[in-house]
Amino acid sequence: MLSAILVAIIATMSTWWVSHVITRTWLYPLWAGFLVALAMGQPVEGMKAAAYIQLTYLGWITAGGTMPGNLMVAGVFGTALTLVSGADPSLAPTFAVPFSLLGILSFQAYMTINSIWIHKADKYALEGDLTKLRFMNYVPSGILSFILNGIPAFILVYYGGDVTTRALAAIPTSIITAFSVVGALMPALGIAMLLSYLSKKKIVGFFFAGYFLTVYLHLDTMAITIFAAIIGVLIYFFTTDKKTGVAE
Amino acid sequence: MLSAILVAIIATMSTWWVSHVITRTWLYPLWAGFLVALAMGQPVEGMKAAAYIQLTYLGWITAGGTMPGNLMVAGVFGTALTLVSGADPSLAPTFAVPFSLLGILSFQAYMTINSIWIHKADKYALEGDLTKLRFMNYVPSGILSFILNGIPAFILVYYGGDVTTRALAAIPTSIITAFSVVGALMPALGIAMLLSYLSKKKIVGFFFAGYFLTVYLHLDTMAITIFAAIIGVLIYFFTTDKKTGVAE
Amino acid sequence: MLSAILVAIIATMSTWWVSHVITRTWLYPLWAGFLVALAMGQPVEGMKAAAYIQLTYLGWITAGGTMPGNLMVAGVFGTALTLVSGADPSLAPTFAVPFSLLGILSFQAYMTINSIWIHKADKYALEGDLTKLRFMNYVPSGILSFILNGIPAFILVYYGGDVTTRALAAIPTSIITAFSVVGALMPALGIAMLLSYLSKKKIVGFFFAGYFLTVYLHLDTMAITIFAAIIGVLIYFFTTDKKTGVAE
Amino acid sequence: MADSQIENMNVQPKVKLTKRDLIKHWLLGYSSETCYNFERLQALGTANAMIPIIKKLYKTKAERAKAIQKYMVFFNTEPSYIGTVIHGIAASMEEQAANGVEITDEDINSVRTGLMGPMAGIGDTVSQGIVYPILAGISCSLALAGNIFGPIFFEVGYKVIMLSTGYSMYMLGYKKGKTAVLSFLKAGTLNRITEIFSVVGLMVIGSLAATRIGIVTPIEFSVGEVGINLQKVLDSLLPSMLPLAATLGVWKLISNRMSPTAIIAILFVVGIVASLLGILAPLAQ
Amino acid sequence: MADSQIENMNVQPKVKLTKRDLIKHWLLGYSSETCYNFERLQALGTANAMIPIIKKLYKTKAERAKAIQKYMVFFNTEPSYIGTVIHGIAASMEEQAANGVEITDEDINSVRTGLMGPMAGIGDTVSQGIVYPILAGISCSLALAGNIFGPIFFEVGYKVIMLSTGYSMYMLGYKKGKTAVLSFLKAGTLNRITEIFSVVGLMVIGSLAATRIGIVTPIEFSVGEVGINLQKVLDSLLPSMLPLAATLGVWKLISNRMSPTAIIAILFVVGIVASLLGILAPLAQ
Amino acid sequence: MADSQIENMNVQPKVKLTKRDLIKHWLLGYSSETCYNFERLQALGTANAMIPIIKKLYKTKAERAKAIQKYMVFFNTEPSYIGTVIHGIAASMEEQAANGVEITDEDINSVRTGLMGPMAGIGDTVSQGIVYPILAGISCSLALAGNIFGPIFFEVGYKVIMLSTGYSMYMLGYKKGKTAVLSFLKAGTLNRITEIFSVVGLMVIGSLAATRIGIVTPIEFSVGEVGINLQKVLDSLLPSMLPLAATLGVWKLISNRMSPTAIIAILFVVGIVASLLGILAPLAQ
Ligand SMILES: OC[C@H]1O[C@H](O)[C@@H](O)[C@@H](O)[C@@H]1O
Ligand SMILES: OC[C@H]1O[C@H](O)[C@@H](O)[C@@H](O)[C@@H]1O
Ligand SMILES: OC[C@H]1O[C@H](O)[C@@H](O)[C@@H](O)[C@@H]1O
Repeated sequence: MLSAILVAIIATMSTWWVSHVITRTWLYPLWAGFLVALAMGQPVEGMKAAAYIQLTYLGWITAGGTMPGNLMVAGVFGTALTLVSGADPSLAPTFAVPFSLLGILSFQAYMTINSIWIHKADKYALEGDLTKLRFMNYVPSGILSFILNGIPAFILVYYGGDVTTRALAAIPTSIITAFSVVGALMPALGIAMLLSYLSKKKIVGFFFAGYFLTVYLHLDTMAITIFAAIIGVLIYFFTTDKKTGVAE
Repeated sequence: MLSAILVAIIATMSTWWVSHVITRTWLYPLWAGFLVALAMGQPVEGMKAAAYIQLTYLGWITAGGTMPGNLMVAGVFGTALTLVSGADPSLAPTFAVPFSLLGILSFQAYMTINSIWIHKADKYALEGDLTKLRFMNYVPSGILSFILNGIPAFILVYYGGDVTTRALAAIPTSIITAFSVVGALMPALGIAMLLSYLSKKKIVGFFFAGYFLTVYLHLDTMAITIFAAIIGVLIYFFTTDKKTGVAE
Repeated sequence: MLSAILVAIIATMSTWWVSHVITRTWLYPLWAGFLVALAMGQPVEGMKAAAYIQLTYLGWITAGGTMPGNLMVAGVFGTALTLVSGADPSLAPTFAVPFSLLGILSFQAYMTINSIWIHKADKYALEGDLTKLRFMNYVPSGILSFILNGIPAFILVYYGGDVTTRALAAIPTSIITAFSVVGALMPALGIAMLLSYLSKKKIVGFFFAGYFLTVYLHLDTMAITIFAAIIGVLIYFFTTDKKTGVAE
Repeated sequence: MADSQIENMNVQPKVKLTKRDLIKHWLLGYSSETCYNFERLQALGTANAMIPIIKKLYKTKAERAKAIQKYMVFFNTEPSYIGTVIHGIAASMEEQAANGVEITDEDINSVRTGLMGPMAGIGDTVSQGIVYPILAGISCSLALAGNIFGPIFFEVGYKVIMLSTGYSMYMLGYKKGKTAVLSFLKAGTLNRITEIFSVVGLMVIGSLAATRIGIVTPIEFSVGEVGINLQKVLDSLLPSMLPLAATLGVWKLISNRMSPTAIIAILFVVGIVASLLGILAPLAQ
Repeated sequence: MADSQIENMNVQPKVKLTKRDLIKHWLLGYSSETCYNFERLQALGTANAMIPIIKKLYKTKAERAKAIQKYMVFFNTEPSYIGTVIHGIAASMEEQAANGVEITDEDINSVRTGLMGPMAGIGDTVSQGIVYPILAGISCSLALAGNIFGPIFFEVGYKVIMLSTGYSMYMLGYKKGKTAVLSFLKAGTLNRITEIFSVVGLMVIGSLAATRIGIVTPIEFSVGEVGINLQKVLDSLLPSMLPLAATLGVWKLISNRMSPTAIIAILFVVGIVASLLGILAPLAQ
Repeated sequence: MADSQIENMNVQPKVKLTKRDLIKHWLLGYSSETCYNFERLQALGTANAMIPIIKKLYKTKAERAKAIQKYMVFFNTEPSYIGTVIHGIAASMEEQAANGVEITDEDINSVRTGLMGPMAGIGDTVSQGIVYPILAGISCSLALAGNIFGPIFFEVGYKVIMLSTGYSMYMLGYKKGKTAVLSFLKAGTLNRITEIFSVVGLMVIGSLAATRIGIVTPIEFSVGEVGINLQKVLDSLLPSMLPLAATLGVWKLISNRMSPTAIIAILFVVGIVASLLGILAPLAQ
């Protein structure tokens, strides 16, 4: 019972980012799953399950509010189900992946419903009522996350994983694969949103430069970041120049 | 007889590019050889011979009117001789290569003699006689190609390949190799001609950039084309700027 | 005796660069060691020893007057000791490396003491006495090099290598390794000195460009030199432009 | 903006933000994504974080209402590592505006909107493309060996880097904003800075696009007895063509002002249908 | 060129080219290389293609003679994919000239000559460096498996790409020429455009040079008992040095106004002699 | 500098340097490092090389004293291959100054100091990063096979390249100095040229830094039973981080005007201590 409540809280907070000072790492299975492991009193087994899940998501990214799978749900639910069902930690990803994909839907719901509170907040802003505005930022979204994530987590842990395991097993592989494709496509949205903030005709070529340098030269992200920074600095100095002559 | 005539026509047209809407692909053994194969009634065997020849020339290029081997002659004559002599299609390149090299000479003759017609055409241009000018463009070069390519092809097919095979076999390997070197050098002319159209001191560095990016980073032509396009676009926008200030 | 004197001279000149027309190659074990081999009458054995030493220093560089090991001492003393001790040439590097590292100290002394003569030369310059100035350039440094390098070399060859071999063997490996780390760090000084001549804020990004292109794309020095030259030329022409408009 | 005004600001600040105010603002910024939503993303969270600043600088309800409202517009950036620089700048601009320097609401929001894109691109790349996989990779190998320091190292390492980076960037923004805000508003300067950061941002998200969109086509067909693997053909033509096509396609939809929710719906339909029809598959890692 | 003239052009076109004229011109451009020769390459073919345009725009023999003559000068570009853009521009410039806009023959030919180089470089690379090897590679594997679709796929694929690209580029040229021709002639603008395309052209032919000139030296000698492979030595110094040397050497000859025929003769002599002496060999593929 | 002066120089040279003078100067330049020292490096050697030039151009002791003194200041460049260009320029500037063109001592030394850095970077890279390892590599394989041509090939090859490059660069410098010195002194032009060469110099020494500073950390530790190799962790973060850190660290010290001797002492202490503590190790080749 206690552990079910604790897991429900973890599940709630891992999506309701009350403050990234605390919750930023709760996005990642390694930490959120470890917390679940502690809550369920099986730290080592749970940690390993969490690590197995984590490893399959090292390339995961969220940009522009979108994500290629709900990593928070994957970490928390995947670890919990592994422990509840007593399965070997190395099987954790098998449990986690369907959650991650279904979780896209719940995240979608969360992101859509939250728009309601912001309209309320608009009203308080107009009135200059800062306290109520603050309330709008924190409370309704928390309750929403509890409903969407906390309650299911409670049920999963409290009523045992049998049903869930069977339910998951019932999902045909073709659906899992289909959701994986959706997940694989999802970063395109986040990246395209950043693109649409950034791209002016003049410089959009750099997007393609980054893309094809990565594709053809197999450079990793760090390398591209370094070269991008060098190029940025050089452009800065070489175009400043225009007004002041060539020499510094 | 009929097939000999058809092959003679194919040979004529593959060099006399009456309209690239038709003849552009007749440069390439895969298609020209296939036409020969059809004309000689052995579509599958001939097609395979043509494909074997084609494969040895995937890097072939014609630029500035020069070529590293007469691919048209290689494809048509090589396929025809393979079929006539009844050899295995996989031997087709052995037949085709000497033709390709000797064909440099006949192409050379064609390109030189054609200069005569253009002087005639000058006269008609002066007179504003557009019909005769058009005649000059099409007819004499066709006849010339027929003499240089069509008649030999006819002979090859009609009188059998025995003599030819023996003649080819009589060419010493050292000569074949020597002609291959000539062929390997030939693109230098085409490329240098393009260079001489393009190179202003200011930008000739990009030629070397393309060269050494290919050499050192083993990028293929597509990759270089993409990077070149990106660089071109960036230069366009970053140098426009000069007059209008930094921001778009 | 004669060979000891000759080796002493070689040792002296390999650091006292009387004229690079002669001495530039005396920096390198292959040549300086070969001279030692000749002086000691064992050209082939000595040459092989010299070559083995040379091979371990193909990446050696001196910049800004600093070096990652005293290659001159390594080549001369290492070859001499190999011959004197009758060891197999392939063992030459084992002898040479400690000399190279200890030699950093003697080079350091040489570079520091030489500062004295330049102050004397200042005086002669003030008086316009060009002959004495010339004397200051050549003579005192030669004597100094003789003391620092020539005499030890004489002793090594004349009194036999036994003591030396034992002395070298007595140096603990940990010290050798420690000196190797010093040697490995040393080029940082020379390179940083060049950096401090060259770096203006505007262009220092190119240092990092060279660094990371080498690191990430594994380009060799020649490749970087070529690309640097291309970039230099392009910048030259594209920034000239500013005053004169776009076209040449 | 006359010189007298500049002096004004330098000589006689009426209200000054304290270090405490700034730290509060910075920390509250970590709640930018609490009421996270597709309509305006971090708008409400960012407004919430401004509360201490606004309370300090403005005393009447009306002033406060006016001040807070400008933060209720669409805003989104990487909020934890790099994007904090924008909040720092905003704080300093508010401070100066409250002290009589002629800075309009539009000025403030154009700085914020100009920088949110580049900082998102760079911040996402640094935090999620570099720091996260390296730390998580190391930590997982510890964890799998049964070592409890695995997750702890991850938690501590990640937070230390995040908070020290986030703090430095916030303070950098505040300082630069304070000294440079006038030149910042000079025609062109802001654009110029935004542009440089955008160049960096674009290159790095280009790299992200190439590595993080994992779709391939599993189509294989045979013509006669020759099997053709379409993905190989595409790769021989232009490697990683599909992720690029997906990105450009979605970008097009965004440019046509389609909402994220609608696009997500499309991605769902396209992804599921294409997968079931055997046209797309996830890239095996 | 006064503003009145521009209005002139916009308000009162005397003769207008129809779509039909343009398509004729575009298609006839595919005969640019029919009477192919080293003296002026595609001059006659290009002139021939202009016939429908000239007939439409000019009615007297004298006018026609004057118009056609300017196309009889040296001209060479990639004629099937990309170079068609130049013909499109020429058509639109002729049309405007015929309608009274002050465009001289020199104007037209400087546009044509300026663009023929970059379009050759880019066009050859696209058509022969990319499209051809990919299509031919796929088709050959079909053909070798006995599948008759091999050559057919090649024929159809190649032509579809060629004609659609060629058509789009022609029409692009015509449209841009129509709207932009005035700014085109403005000092600098044409040079600028040519320059950018030349940059692209130069890079891609640099790549072609590196991959398509297949010579190496087979020289091996031994000093004492050590065998030295000269090509390896050269490669350790500067990889692919010989193709570059050949290109630069020939370029030098061209710059000295040597004729292609003479250069070909030289290449023959050099190639044969160097091969027989064992100095050069073809690169094994 | 009035036009009359330029004519002056062109019309009526009082003293002219002969080829012999130039060759002497060039050759003596190879003794730039004879009295090599950390205080002013090649100052004395460079001054010594100027003697024939100065004797020819100036006749009184006072003039000579004045002329030679300006070469006694800190000077350092790559002296054998590329740096000779600076001496060539100096000779031509001296010649013109002696003939009445208004060139000050400061002009001459600012050219010399501006170019010494780039020429050092480029020269070191060419001579020691390219020519030396290639020649030595080939020669060693000969030598190890017992072939006496090994060292001879090295000696002759190296000197031929060195002298021909050094000579050409010297004469290039003299010629360009003669014709271009006026424009050289024009505001900006020298800076511009220096800048371009500095760009090249910086890139190549960047490459040298990456390949020639061979330190790694041998630290390995285990957390629980998992062994962690610190160098691998660093490489996964940023490859070759330590050589870069060392370079930037030393650069910082130099910027703080610490003397080379002191820095060498520090490198000794750091290197030895770090090695004994097991923090740093030499990179295995
Ligand atoms: O190089 C441009 C052009 O030159 C000649 O006209 C031919 O070789 C063409 O195939 C080529 O496209
Ligand atoms: O892309 C910028 C930003 O967008 C959203 O706010 C989230 O996905 C963040 O994680 C991300 O940093
Ligand atoms: O770095 C420039 C220059 O510095 C010193 O003079 C020596 O180390 C030379 O070998 C080097 O070329």
